Amino acid sequence: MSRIGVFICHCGENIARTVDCGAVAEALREHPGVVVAEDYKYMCSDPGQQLIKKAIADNDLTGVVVCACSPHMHEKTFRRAAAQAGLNPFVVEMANIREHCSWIHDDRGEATAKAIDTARTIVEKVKHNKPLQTIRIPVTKRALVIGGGIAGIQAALDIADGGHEVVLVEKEASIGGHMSQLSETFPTLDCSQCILTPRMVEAYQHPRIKLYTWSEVEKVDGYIGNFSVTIRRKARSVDEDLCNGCGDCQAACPSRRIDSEFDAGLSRRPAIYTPFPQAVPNMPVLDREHCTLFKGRRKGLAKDACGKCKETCLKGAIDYDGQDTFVTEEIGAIVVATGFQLYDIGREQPAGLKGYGEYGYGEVPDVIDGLQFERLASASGPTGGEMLRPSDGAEPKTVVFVKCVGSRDPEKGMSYCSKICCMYTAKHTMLYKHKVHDGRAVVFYMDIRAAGKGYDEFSRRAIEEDGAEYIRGRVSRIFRDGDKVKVWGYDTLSHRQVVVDADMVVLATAVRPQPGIGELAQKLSVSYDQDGFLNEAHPKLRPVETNTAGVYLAGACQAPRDIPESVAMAGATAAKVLGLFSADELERDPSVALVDERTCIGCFNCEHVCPYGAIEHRDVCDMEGHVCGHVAYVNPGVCQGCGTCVAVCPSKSVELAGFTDDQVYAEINALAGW
Amino acid sequence: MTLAYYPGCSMHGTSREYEESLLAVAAALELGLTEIADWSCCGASSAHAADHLLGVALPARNLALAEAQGADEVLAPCAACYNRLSGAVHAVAEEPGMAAKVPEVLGRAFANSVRVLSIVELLQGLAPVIEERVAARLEPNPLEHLNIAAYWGCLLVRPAAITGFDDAERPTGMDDVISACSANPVSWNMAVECCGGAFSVSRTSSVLRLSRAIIEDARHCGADAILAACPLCHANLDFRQSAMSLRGEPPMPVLYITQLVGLALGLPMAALGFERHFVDTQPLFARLAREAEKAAAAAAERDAAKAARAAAKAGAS
Amino acid sequence: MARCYQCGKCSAGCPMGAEMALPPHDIMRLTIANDRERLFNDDSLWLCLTCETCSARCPNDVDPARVIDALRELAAGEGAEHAPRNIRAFHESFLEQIRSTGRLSEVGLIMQYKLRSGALLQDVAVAPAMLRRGKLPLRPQRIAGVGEVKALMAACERERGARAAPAAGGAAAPGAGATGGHHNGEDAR
Amino acid sequence: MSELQDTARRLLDEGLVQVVIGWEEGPRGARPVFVTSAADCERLIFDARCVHNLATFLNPRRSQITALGKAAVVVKGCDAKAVAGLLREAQLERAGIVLIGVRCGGVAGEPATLAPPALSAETVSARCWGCDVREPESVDMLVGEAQPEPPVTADLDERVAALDALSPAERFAFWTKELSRCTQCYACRQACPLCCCERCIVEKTEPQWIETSPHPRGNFAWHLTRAQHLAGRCVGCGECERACPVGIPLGLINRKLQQVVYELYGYTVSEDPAVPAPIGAYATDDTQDFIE
Amino acid sequence: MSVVNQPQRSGERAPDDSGRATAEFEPRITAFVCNWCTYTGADLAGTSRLHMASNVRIIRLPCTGRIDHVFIVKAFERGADGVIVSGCHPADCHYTAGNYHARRRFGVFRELLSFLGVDPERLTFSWVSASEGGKWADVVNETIERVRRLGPFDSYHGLAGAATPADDPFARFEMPAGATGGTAAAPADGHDAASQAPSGTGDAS
Repeated sequence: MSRIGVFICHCGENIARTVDCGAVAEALREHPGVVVAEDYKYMCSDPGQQLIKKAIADNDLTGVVVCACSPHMHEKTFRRAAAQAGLNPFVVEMANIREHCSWIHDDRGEATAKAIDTARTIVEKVKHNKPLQTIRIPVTKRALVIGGGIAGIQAALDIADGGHEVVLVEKEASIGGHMSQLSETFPTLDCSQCILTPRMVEAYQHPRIKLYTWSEVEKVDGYIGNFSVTIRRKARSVDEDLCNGCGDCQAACPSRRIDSEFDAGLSRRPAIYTPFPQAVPNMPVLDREHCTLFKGRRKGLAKDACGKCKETCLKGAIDYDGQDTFVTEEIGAIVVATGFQLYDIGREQPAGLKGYGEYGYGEVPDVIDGLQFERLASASGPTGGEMLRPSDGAEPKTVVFVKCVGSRDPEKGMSYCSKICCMYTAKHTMLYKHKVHDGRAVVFYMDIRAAGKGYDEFSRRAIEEDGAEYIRGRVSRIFRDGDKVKVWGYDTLSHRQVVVDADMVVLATAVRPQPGIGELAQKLSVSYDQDGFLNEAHPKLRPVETNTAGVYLAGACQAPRDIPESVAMAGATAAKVLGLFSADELERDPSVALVDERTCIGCFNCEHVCPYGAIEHRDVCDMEGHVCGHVAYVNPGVCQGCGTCVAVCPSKSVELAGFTDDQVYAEINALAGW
Repeated sequence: MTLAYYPGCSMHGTSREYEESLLAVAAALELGLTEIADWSCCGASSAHAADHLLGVALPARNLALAEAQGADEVLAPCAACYNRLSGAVHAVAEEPGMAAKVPEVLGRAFANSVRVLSIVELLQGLAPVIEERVAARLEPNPLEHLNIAAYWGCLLVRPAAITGFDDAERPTGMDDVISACSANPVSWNMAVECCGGAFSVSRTSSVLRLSRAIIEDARHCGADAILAACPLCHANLDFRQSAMSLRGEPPMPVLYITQLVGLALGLPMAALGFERHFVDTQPLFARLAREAEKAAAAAAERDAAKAARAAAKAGAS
Repeated sequence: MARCYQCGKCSAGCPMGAEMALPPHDIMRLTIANDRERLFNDDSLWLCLTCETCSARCPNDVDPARVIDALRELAAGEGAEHAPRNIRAFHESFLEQIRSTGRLSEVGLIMQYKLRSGALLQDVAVAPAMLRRGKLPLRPQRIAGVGEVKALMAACERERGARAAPAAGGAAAPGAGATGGHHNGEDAR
Repeated sequence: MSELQDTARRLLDEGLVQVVIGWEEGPRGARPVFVTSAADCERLIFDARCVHNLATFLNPRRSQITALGKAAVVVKGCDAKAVAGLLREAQLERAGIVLIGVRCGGVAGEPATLAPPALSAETVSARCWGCDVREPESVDMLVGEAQPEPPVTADLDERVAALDALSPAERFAFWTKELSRCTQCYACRQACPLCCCERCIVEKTEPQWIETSPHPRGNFAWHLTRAQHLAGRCVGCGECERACPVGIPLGLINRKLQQVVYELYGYTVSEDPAVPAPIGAYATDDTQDFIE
Repeated sequence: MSVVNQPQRSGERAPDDSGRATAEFEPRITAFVCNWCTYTGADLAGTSRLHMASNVRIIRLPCTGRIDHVFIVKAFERGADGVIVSGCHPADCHYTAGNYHARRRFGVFRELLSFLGVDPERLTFSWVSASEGGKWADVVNETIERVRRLGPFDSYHGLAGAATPADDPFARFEMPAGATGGTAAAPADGHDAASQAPSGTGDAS
């Protein structure tokens, strides 16, 4: 016979204001199976929890129902309290009489009656709750970091320094990400390469970091602590062990008219290339799409059209026949650090976005974006750091910087602020003025958002010391006029139209997530918002976790982030991962399915619907040991407790612990007395 | 497909050459335009400046007439009329209560079933036919040497919700028609900037300022002429051009899109109303004709030389 | 209208922006602040060419063109006509032409415009050139449905009258919106 | 049907199967027979009275039949679809069964006659209307001459449409009256080849989702669940209705579900076991007009 | 051991009490919701203090995939006048595919119920995400109003009352002309399928 304790919380007056807690306690006292029913001002407080513990001890309770807030709030609290009093935590349930009752009704009578019914329903359910033990699953103490930008590198280093192996997967030929393309970084103007390259080398040489560049995540199976990740190692055409990075092949390569991704299209690179001098690993990769030899093969030419790089390579490291290979790694936790890309104002746009026709759709040569300007300013850039414009290489005497291109523009499909443009545009004006002292830097802005440490002083310095002309107003049209670029703006502070004949225009375009983030999110079953940024579990309290246990977010894959934030998030994910790896086993919610093998006819409808592949076939043998049938078996480690199998089983041979048919039937039944 | 024709008030007045060339082209391409009987003024900018409902009802009356006369499409060559008519279609379809209010105010049935067509959509659709006709012409085509800047103005492309048949910032429809006529479209910057529109009479100074900027940019980008598809724009660019101080630059002829197509189809000059222009177009045509002969002569020489070489080779072997 | 964050892009692209004391983004600001007095006592509203550049390029999906249309209607409704004389003359002559013949005859328009605007010498020099080019048909074309057009315009007039009535009441109290000194935005409707 | 008998005899002689399940002449029309010796093969017949769905006897829970050893079964088109249903839910191994298909020209609505009746619009069974498997393909061998199209009869679709035309209250009254006659004897379950659960949900008492007392409320719960479990699986062989002692028009419900599954997901019950049943599979762009 | 199939309580409403006039009729709605999206959405409606009528009783389940059609049948049997089934939007499901299976299952079951005479208006299926507190309030209020217009579902609740077929309980039901007798249920050709006992569709042996 059930001995259930019911505890009604006033929640200060959140509940008591519209629900007569005393009446609820009184009504529940007479409910069959209830041995104690009390109401108290703050059940979740320490005295409240003591009340429960005492009741469990005094009345030898077999179940507890706390009528208070939503289980999402304090289910864990009350289950922990019951456990401390020796009662199995899984016979404790909550009746939601606050969010679903007192807060949404005004009539005291109605609310009290509803509270009583809700309490009764949960009491009937708890009569069927069975004590459950948490499932303990092994944890593979190896982490996977996707993306080798500053966030990925930092996360990998922190986890590896924490004593655990890390697999770092980078899509490009070298790690470093967008930070490697920058010249200097705000707010300290220290050289980006100088602070980044040591970290890259440290990651490359770290004994516990296994680095896969020119590779992508192909498939992710399993769940927290037990991921099995298949990584596609794209064919590099260069043998990693033989190559010593001498660079002869790059010099010999005849096709040199390929746009360099690293220089954001401002310079050309050969078909076999290392992205930039400090690349880690310092090993070239053969771009098979643009290489004449592979183009010939694709056209079916009998004889190879080229082979220069192979001929010149003294180490014989070039191999044209290698194909993509796949590697599977056992992983316990995953950190996503895929970073960002800049919005392109061109005509072709992904669904939901529009290009900037009024700025010429990016077809005006001297209208460039932020990263291109960084390359112009960078010593390792196409112009060796000299400020020369892309069209004719002349030194631009007037440069216009346009902020909020794409960002804060719902009409073009991006309503958010990209956060970093105000700071890097101020930096750009400084870089420009330091190189072209008599030059004129004009910035069209709406607001200056410089909220970090030393950020505002930095942007004031650009205006006060370096003489950047800040004009408050958005630009209506940009078009080419002879060798000048005409910019139609407006100064809302002096109430006059402003037309600037610029030599070069730099657009501070919006920060977008990396292309392909959608497919990666689906592989990790992580959700993303309408702009494509990955969703964190809770914006304030769990900013680096996701709703999928074991997957963490660092850097600009979650939202526009600058370098300090990306590094801080990377450290946070490392802390989460190291916390997960601190125990050998992981405790997991025991709400899993269980098959009654006596009535299962082996139709395996359950197996077809299980999204996690948690259902296996198990042989049934007769007396002589011959296999005479198969039944379904649920692997408790893999099952996540969704219950779809329970609903599709015609003979009701599967039960989901915590939400068994008995419990649901009891809840429905309790409503009959409504 | 019955195509009704809504001329608009200026077609019989300041832009008669637009109608003449349109009708000539329509005849040449057997378009079968039938003018809407008893059409009335669409109210242009004055009506909707005074009252939104009036700005919708006036054009709606013509749509209702077209419906009654069994048309399912209406050609409105004048950009202002096109904007007002399609604006009415949009308003009656989208704005709550308008669908009931308009017929009540008109005093006649109106089902809003007619589609409004602009001159550019029509000619762009006929581009292949034009191209065939141009190719079929034997004598050298002077238009091949004509660099012309396609001027859209504002009412043909904005607001996008109503016009929407081409990109509002970088439209290409007129360029297609120009290429079909074997002329060379010029890439320039003022294609969609406003010419001053209705202020032609009431605030001419603004019109001169805006139109001069358009003409200068066209010349700056190497255009011999400007192609217009709206009587208001044509008036401001052509009729007002004499009042602009073009700082010594030669005058810039302004052609109607239908006139260009007429030339391409080889229709006689007289039928296209060139004599009604304020900026004389004859010097331009004369120059083009000379260049065409020169090019033809050069081509003939080249053919002769090639034939001679071929003959010499044949003779030698 | 609350979506307007005063970025100035509409005023930047407005062809008449240079000649307007209150370019589109100022008009939006004053409309939000309900400063009728400054809005209606300025001819900027009437300098708008309705070329829709502002609405096409607004980043935050605001429609300044419609706002300006509505303000013009309100201004006309409240009798606080501040249109520059010749622009008002042009519009009134235009509508008068339609009311009388159903269509617009440019000759009639010029005549009536000159009477109303007093710009008697406007384009006189060019009239003969127009005639020579057959661009000035002297006889205005009357359409059969003139009565219908008249009725239609009258009906619209009545509709506007009915709609303007309550607003008129509001405006009856002199300068209801403009009581405070220069910062009168706070007592918005 | 000598071709059928020869095939059976050959299978038994060569020891390919130990029993041939077919029909024989019975005192009140054709009845199922289990032939285990070559000599008895001449008892096998096939004509318009062979209405039973012999796939019912392949249910692995029928131990007395499985004890006879490997079986060959004579199947009409609808029976072959039922076999595919069993294969789809791993109740049978395809290699463990031999299917002798027969060309079928439709079966009789009133099969209990000594001589096979001539099929006409009045005598043919409603289930044969619009049959698309008169010559089953998924069988090992096909016997019998080509049969003509079954005559067009008062088809089920029209009667379903007639019910659809009624208001929900009228339909409710109609089914309440029909289902009030149900005594929950579960003959429909026993006759159905696809109802092969070890312990049916209706026999589960802890908790008892379906009240087994034969009042209409319990009957509604039973027939709703039986129909939902057969949605997208029922081959429309009509045996449940034929077996119902109180004549409840279950065929209407089954037919309605076949229509619903076709309208919503374009699915028709197929002879090919590889084609998955609709319930238990999904498409990301399934219709959801009924969802707010 | 469940106490009893149906808890005995004095205040229990006799199932076939159809005395409640629709004006002050307060429908009883049972809602089966998924824990991750709709339940959290309902929490959000609470924290936002959105007002709702108190006719709905919520039963929490891990996923709409877990919601079985027998739950709906049992809810109606136990006195519900309307049922809401709500969960995560497609592609949002915490378990990736639970809502897709539910969508197919209830797509068919809704038609089956309607065919057997249960008015689909009594059933509300909806997607409510964790951030759509407002939408949950609308779904609840709209369903209550809709079911209030339909009145109490006594025809279903009263089914058990008609246990013995002998006293024809449906005498008081004026059988709609076409439903059982006559030819309405059968097509024009007079083939009287429905009411002809015992032949059903005419081929019973």
